[in-house]
Amino acid sequence: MRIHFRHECSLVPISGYPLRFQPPLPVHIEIVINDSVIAPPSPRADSRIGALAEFTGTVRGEENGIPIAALVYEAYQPMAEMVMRRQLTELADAHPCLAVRVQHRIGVIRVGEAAIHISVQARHRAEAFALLAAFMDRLKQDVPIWKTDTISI
Amino acid sequence: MRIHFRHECSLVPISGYPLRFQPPLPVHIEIVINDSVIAPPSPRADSRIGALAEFTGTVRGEENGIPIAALVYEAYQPMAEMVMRRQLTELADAHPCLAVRVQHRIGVIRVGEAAIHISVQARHRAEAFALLAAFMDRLKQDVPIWKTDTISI
Amino acid sequence: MILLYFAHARRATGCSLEEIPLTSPLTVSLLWDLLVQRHPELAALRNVSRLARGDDFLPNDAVLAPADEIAVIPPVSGG
Amino acid sequence: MILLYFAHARRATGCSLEEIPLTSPLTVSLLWDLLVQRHPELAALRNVSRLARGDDFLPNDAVLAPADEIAVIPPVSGG
Repeated sequence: MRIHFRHECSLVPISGYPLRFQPPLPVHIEIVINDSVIAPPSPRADSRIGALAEFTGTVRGEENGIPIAALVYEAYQPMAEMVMRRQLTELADAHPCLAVRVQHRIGVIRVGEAAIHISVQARHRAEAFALLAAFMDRLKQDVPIWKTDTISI
Repeated sequence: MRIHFRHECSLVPISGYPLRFQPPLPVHIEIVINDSVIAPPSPRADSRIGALAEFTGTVRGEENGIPIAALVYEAYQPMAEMVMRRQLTELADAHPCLAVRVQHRIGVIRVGEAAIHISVQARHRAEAFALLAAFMDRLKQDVPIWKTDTISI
Repeated sequence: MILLYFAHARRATGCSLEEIPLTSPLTVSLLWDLLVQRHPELAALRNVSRLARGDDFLPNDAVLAPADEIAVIPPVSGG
Repeated sequence: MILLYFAHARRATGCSLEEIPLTSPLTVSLLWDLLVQRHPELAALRNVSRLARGDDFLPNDAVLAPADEIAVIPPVSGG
């Protein structure tokens, strides 16, 4: 994180924090798991934000080399939401971002349609990219969501 | 890149390429530099695509700690386009992606508005993230675009 | 104890929820033994799956109470 | 030779394009000497800026032809 000091800042900041220690930023987390078609959300307006990193995962036209028409996703919904929230909170300690929104679709998702959309807003791109990539890795390890079925053409 | 072999694939592929050598994928590159408000483009439909990674860079409310109303961007447009195209072509060798679109706005850009939008489509997220992050680094080194002025509040 | 089965575990057991009457606490390992006894098709999933209570994955020596709600979590594949 | 000045270089020279009559080829280093002589305000930019022909940044020993169009590229800050 680059820290820009305002020109008028004094050596004893008003907030009471030592000059070089900044309290962790509260990250705004929003998680949606449902069977709706994913539409990218409007990003939050916040003049501190300089970077928006997004990932959309779409269903590919083949699974293990076999052409498919759709995949079926299933979630253990309350646990999936709680695990994602915990992962994001932990990751935001290392990569201080301002807002994260995750939408994961479940049910039948056809080829070309989005199964997941993640948006990360931060002051600078480095922390947005880092959190986004790390979250996708953790999601694929520990979030109870499954591709349960393949619907063939 | 994970390679899924079709079940019926033989040891001598029809294309004539040795089994483990794949020709580089042609990456579709689109670059726009103008003074229009940036609207995220509709992604290309292609059933090979499983990942869309996007970055939007917005103007922050302060520059070097001073509150601002807007920034002014300038480009050496033909060179900027050619350099970006070369960078993307080179990066796509290392990170085989299917399509990249870059829109960089110039002129007066107000706080909260986007100065740049990049979208990268690929089979899998790893190469999309890698190309996107590496391209942003190279853009900030070698693409002739400048923040020339700050417009104060 | 309430057992929740998801994805491949639901297929293996043929149900998404079952109640198993228990009178005393038991470890995760012992619960797996019991589950595989009831549903032999779970045997193949045991080594790759995890049990969870709330939003926590449980280590093999965790102790479960008879009133717990436990989820059987096969390898995940979201995203 | 056509010189194109961008951003801080345009501010330093007060113009975005100028034509400098040349009769023989010269290196990037010599062109910089000549430019700083014409526009002393460019001196501060010389060490941080690059010259480009087409879409190529030029090394100091590159040789430029009198008919070239050369851009003066101060440190970039796009994105």
